[in-house]
Amino acid sequence: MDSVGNIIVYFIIAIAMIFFSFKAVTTRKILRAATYLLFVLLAVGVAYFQLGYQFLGAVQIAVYAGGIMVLFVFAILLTHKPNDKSGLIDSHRRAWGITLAGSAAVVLIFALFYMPLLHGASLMECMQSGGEITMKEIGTAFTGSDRFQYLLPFEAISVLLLACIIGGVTIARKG
Amino acid sequence: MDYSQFGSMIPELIVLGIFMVVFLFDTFSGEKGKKILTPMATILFLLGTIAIWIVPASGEEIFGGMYVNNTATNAIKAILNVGVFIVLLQSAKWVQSDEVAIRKGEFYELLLVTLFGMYLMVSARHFLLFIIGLESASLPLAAMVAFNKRHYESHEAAIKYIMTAVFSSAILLTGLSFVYAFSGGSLYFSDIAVNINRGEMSGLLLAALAFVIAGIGFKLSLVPFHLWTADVYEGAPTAVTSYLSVVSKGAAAFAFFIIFVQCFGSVYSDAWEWMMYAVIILTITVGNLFAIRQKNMKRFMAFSSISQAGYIMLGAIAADGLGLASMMFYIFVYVVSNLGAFAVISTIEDNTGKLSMDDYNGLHKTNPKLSFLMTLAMFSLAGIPPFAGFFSKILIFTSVTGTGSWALYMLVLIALINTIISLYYYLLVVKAMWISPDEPKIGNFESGRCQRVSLVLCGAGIIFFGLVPYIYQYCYDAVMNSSDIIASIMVFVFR
Amino acid sequence: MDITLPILILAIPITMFLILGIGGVKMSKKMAGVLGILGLGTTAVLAYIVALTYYFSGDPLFIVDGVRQQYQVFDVTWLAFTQSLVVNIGFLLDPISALMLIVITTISFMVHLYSWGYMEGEQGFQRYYAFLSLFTFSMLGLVVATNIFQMYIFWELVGVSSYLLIGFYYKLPSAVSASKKAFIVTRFADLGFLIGILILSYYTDTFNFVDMTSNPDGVLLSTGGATFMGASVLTWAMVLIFTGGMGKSAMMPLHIWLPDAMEGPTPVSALIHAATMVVAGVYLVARMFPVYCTVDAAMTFICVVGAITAFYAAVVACAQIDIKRILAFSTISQIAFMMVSLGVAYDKPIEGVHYSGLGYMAGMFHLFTHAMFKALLFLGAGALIHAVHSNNYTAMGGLRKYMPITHITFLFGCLAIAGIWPFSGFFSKDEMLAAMFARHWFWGAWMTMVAGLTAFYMFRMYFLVFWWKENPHYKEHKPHDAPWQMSLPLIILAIVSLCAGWIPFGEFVTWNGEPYHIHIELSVAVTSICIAVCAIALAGVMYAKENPLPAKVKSFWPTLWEAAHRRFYWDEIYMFITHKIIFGIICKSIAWFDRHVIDATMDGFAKITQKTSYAIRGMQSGEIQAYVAWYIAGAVVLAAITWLCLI
Amino acid sequence: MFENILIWFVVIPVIMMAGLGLCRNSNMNAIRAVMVVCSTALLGLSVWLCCDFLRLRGMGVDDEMLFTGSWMWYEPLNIHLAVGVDGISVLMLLLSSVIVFAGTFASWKISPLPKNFFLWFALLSTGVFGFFISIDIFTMFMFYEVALIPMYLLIGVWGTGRKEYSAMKLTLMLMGGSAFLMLGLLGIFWHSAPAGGQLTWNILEISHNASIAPEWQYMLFCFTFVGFGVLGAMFPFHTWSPDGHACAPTAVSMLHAGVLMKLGGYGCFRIAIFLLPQAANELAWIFIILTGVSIVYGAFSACVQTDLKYINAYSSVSHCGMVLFAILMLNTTAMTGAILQMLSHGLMTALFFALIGMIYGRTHTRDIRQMGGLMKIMPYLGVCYMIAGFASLGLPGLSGFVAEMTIFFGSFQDADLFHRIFVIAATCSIVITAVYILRVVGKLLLGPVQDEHHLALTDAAWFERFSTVTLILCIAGIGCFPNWINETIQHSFAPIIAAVQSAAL
Amino acid sequence: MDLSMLWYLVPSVIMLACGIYGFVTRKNLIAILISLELMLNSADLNFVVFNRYLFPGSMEGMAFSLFAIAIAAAETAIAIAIIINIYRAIGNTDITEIKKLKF
Repeated sequence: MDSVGNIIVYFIIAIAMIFFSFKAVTTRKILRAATYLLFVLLAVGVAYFQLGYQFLGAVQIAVYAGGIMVLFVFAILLTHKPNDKSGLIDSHRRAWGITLAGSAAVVLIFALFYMPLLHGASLMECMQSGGEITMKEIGTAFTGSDRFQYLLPFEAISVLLLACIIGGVTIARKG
Repeated sequence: MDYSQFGSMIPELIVLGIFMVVFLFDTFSGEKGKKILTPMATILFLLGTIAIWIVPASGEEIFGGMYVNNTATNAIKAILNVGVFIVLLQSAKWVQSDEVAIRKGEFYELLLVTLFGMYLMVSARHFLLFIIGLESASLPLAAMVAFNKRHYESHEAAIKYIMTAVFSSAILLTGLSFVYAFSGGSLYFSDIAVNINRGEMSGLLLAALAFVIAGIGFKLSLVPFHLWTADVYEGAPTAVTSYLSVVSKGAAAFAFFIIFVQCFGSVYSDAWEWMMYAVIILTITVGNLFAIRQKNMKRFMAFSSISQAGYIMLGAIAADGLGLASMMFYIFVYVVSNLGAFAVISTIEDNTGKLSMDDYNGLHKTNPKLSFLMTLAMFSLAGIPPFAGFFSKILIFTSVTGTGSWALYMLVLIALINTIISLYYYLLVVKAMWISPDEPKIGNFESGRCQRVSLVLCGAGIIFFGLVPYIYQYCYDAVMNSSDIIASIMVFVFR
Repeated sequence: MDITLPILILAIPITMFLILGIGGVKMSKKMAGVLGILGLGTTAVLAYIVALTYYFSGDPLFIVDGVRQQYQVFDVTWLAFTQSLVVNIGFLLDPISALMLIVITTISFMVHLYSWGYMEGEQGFQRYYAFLSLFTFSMLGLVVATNIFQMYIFWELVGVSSYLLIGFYYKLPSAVSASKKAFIVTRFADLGFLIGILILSYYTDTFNFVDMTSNPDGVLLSTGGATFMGASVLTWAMVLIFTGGMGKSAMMPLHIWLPDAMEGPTPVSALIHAATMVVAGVYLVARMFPVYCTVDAAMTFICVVGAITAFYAAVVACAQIDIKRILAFSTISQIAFMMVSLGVAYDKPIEGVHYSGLGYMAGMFHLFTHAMFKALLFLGAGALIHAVHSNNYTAMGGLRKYMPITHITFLFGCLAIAGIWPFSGFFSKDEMLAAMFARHWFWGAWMTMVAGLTAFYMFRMYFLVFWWKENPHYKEHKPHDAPWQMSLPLIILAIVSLCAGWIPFGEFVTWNGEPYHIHIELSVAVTSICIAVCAIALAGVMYAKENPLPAKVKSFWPTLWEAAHRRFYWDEIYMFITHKIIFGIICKSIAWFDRHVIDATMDGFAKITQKTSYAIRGMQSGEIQAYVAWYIAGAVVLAAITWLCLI
Repeated sequence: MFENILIWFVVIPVIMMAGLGLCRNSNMNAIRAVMVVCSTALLGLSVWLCCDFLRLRGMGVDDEMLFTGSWMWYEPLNIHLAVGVDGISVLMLLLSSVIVFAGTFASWKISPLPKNFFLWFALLSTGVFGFFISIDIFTMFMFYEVALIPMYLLIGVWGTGRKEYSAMKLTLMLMGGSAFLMLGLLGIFWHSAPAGGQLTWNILEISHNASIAPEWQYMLFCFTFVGFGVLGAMFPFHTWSPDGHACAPTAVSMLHAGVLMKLGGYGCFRIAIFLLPQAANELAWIFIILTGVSIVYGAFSACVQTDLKYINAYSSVSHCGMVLFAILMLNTTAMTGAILQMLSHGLMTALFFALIGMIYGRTHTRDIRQMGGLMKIMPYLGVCYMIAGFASLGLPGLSGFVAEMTIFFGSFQDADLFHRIFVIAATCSIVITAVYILRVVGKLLLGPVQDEHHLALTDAAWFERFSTVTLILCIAGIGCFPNWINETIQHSFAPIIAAVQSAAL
Repeated sequence: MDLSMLWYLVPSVIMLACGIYGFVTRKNLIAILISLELMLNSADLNFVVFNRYLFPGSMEGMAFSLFAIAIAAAETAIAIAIIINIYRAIGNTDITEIKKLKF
């Protein structure tokens, strides 16, 4: 039995996620879509907090809701005039979109329901058995080279990011 | 913490080292210094390649089993390096052109980083490292695809590539998240292999497998995850296209094999054998059917490479040591054959700007040597002896039929029938060059020195790699000496 | 016996063929002619030596206790099908092969000589002599065959020589088609021969004549009583083998090629289509005679075919205009005579018949005499054609004054064929009729009637050519006798035709080698002579002088005359079958089927592939969103289908 | 390796290619010199091999294969370059070298690009020779395909008429056949040894192991037989043949019809029947029907064609059908006949195509309706054509007769009605053959001259005479003295017949 | 009432579906990129949820998400750079106009 607070918070973030996702892909104004995306990202961040991964939640809000959203807004402002509305979506395409998205969702939800590992443990129990992950643990894991430690991916992603910077520069550079 | 473990990653270190040298040189040298960038990068890379061929792989698992460089991975890296080296030679003229000269340093850097990413892909034994490798191998490529800034096609190709790439990585991540549910809390391949067992097949696992196939299938351009391929190949600069078509594909194929045999070997005949069965048939057939109509050489090569990917994946569906060895050999042969074709295409494009198959009509009258090499490449791709392509094809078919199942025999039959279709369109190129009565549209020209070297290398490879058995022997020994791969095949693939 | 002579007999003609064939182009005509004649002359001399040695030397190899033996001079392996089924090439000497050696070389020599004059000025003179040599070689090889397969080999070779010679004037379309017809019809017959050999050899496990004929019951036993479609396999085999003979000897219904074969040069007709090759069928039956005797059905078949053919050909011959055609039909008729004669013979005593093998002896005798007088007639016809440049009797008439030698010799030939004493034809025909009457009155009566017809049509031709009325064209072109090269053979052959009947033939040739003393059966002889004389008289009345009687007879029953003239429409029937049915329906439809069904299927695969390629190109629409739609659909469908199928 | 005489059959063509590679396209004499020297060397080599083979057999060496050699190639899959010959291969090598020799002269004045022409020609011969010397099915298959693909360029570049279509069709159909074949060979390999044994590609070892289960044999037999049957122009997979041959240049038609189509027949019994004897016993009837149809069908189709090459191509369908037909009879005599027929058909079709090429080179038409009376204009070619025709219709003294008779007598050994009916149907082809051959001869060579322009044409040049005389001598040689061939090959069937018989038990 | 795993997974899947829908239907490149972000987020959330519920003792899923966020950032950066490039080239970001390369 989870606490009522948890349940309420859950419903808020769940509804926010679903609603704003939906709005983000249906609104005709691109800036609004970005805003709805921001709400979704925030909701996901909150979900991380609720699931007990504070660091991850923080990163989500900082990097995603902070960094990436800024990128989006810049991009939108660079490429759009204010109050630009994107054209109407033709019904043909919408039907396809609904079919595809719907079938994907149906298959996956069915699959999830029939998952053999599914157990009805409540969030409370899981939080208790695992507990929170401290910053120290995270720090150790990210700089260690043993099993379940992530030094190598950490180094590797730095190369990736460097490459993306170079790539971005190449693309953006005039001439 | 044991940072000395980095010392075992010799191939990666070599590539990163070259990357750093090029990066620093590019950043700090003056206009004059830039001139020697190309030869420097090429020579350094050649030395690095030789080093990778020579330095024996340790085979030990480092970072807690997250990374391993055994003989097989070392071999595939060496093979990829050969491909990249030829691409470097081919691109030598292109990078000097006005349009890209100022960005040629970036070209080499991005090339090396993507290669580094591919190294990680093939050596990764943990999904996190694998994903990072995959992304390193695909994101900078988008920048490379967009390299011809004055060409609209290049932009279109880039946007198509990046959008599909991101989409596929989202799908792959979703798939992996479901895999994670079955993994017992660890994303190490060996742990997943232990935790996924056959009794607990479920829809979610199937969905996970399908999504992972889709995710990697994007890189391999398996049908129906291939649709970006043709457009991107057509729009991208030719050097990048050739790189995309062979190197990136080769790495992905190898990684695919490792993942599906090492992680999911236990659900081989329950699940992914049949998925791959369908996907391979589709890939080979659809690739061929599209290739028939193509007139643009790069687009043509795109569809040809799609169908070739299907053949490569036959090695994966064989799912044993012989399959992997044959697949590596196939990749190697595919590298030289396809790059041989691209060498001709890019030489012609660089010198005359012509890309249409109709422009190749009567080519033998003005450029007999190029026509000859193109013919060899086409024959090799079609699997005609005594060229290397024949051997790679028949060896991979041999490995597939070795499982002894009727279904796989039928798969080989379908693949063989498709070779006829593929022969048809490869012969169309030959026909254009040799048989078409038209007056040649392409005048006689002198190809550049580097291009000539690459042409000779590819030609020699096409002729000798099949007749000389050492390459295959090398791949086979590499696989057989990789104890972890062999062990996982022994344990999980039930016959 | 020394094998040199027999080998030379075969080797000289083939060498001549090769020399003349390869080197002929570089040779002068004279040289080629001399070479050919000399070669053949030598061969003839050698053949005479061999044959006479066989008949008269009394060597125990050839004759034991008065019984003539079959002797294989040599017999070497040529091709081994299996351990036991081996094709040999050999040289068999026995009464009939020795006889044939004489006949062939004689006629051939005459024809060689004659041709020197007749063919003078023709293009391809050297080629002509080369072909003649080839033919002689093949025919000699055929008659001395030790085994049925060797006979088949040379059988084919004579066929091809005949083809080449008929088509000698290859620029004339009619000659080309006649040669083609001859070859194909005989080839068709040879198919039967081949299948017959296949069946026979499968059971007997040998090809050798001596093995088979010396033990005919063994042949019968070896089939083990196997039957096929109600007849024993041996019957099938023998009838099929006889089919080969029917083709070569132009028996109904495979006779149609022979009249057309007259397109060839006339000496060729004399040699091949009168004297030698066409009797190969008779020779074949004679060769296999003891085996045939074990199969009554086959013998009856031979009789029936022979009887019908003889009558048919005789009737048709009465209504022909072309003198060579008349001679051709007469040949058919006469060969059919021999066939019937063989058919009525039997190798074991029959009750009420004093000598059951008489038909055999008589048939062979007639073969010999017929060869002589028919060659004479043909050569004479050649001389006529040479003189008036036409084959039709309408262009002739009254020639007796202009061409006395030809006239006399031709008359000799006609008398011989009509069976008038003392010409050779009388003796052989008499023996044959006697044998037929002995077997059954029907055969005798029937064939006597044919003999009468023979006399009639021969003299019809004789009178129309030499009497009737003079053709007005003679004023411009005065016909005259032929040069000595042509006349000499005529005279020689005329003498032979006159005398050959006096040869005591039964001493030399009987079916089992035992001598038989010929004696004239008076009743038969008288009957046949009477009928012949009547027929000649009738012909004389109708045709000796120009009169309207023939026209009246013709108009009395025009359809019959027309039908006979058109050979009872056999050619039209064949044309219909071959052109309309086989070519028009079978071949054309198969060719159509090949192009439009089978090939179209193969092309169809390609078309379908192309069409599919176009049909699915919408997949590559250029829109990222569509690409992604395919992508996700692919992934989901992959998952869903596997799920549905596997779990 | 090079001490083995057989290897030189591959090495010489490779040297030939290398030599040609050094020549310039314009230097016709150098190219001819290379070709003449090398093809003469090949001819000499094969004659020498033949003599040596007969000598060894005469000395009582009765191994299945002589001059064997085996060198490891792809070790992981136990692929060897294994060579060895029995009487059949010796004869086939002889045939191939004769035709390569004749083909060299027949294409004396090829243009354009003579060097490239001979390069591909040499590659083709490499494949052919390699195929006949191999006893390892992998290398055999490799050489098989090596021989197929140069056809595309040879027809496409140097051909006439609808050459692009025909070249493509021929290549694709033959490749289709080889697709089935490859599958069959892979199956044979994977079942080549009993469980646990060392798998092998070596024909002798496979047949010795005899470890292929019957149910696999059925499938593999169909695959391999169809695979080889396509090249052997078996109904209904023959349609590449008329189009392909019609468009091919002279020497290529010669080599293709003369030798390449023989690869089909040779493969059928060397692999399909020898290695899969049980299936051969039980499934032969299917292919007997197909090949029986081929024989009659090809002959009938030839009757109404008007293009010389089409006639000859359909006649090849008929004759090659006879080869396969005889092989399927599974007895020594019929198989001997099949080999004889291969030799005979090889030589006479080569002769035919050489002559057609020469005639076409002069008249620029192959339509028999537009020609006539050529005998008068070019007597040499006319006579040669007639000889070829006679060989084709089975005139004694020429090779066709011997071959057909051996086939008929061999096939007739099988006593049941089914076989008998088909044998008799097959014998009927001799009449149909006569019909179409004489039809062509009549229209083409005899009769009046159809086209006034033809009167000015010349007869054969020396190199053409040389080429044709070589072939005619061989045809007549086989036709007159067939028994030495029989003796050469008859021992070679013992293992095959033994395998078939032991499987039947 | 327990908040079991499915309670989080289902919204995540819906988010994914929205992303797919958005990708397939939107015409604006940036809107498509927004849809992609939804999909990536959905995957991250899955990892975290599975980690929490199934393997609470370890942190593989969380670490994976963490890296995935970084990767997503990189992807977005490159994608936006290319979009801006496109904008420079053709003056808008309408995807329906970017289909010159086809068939």
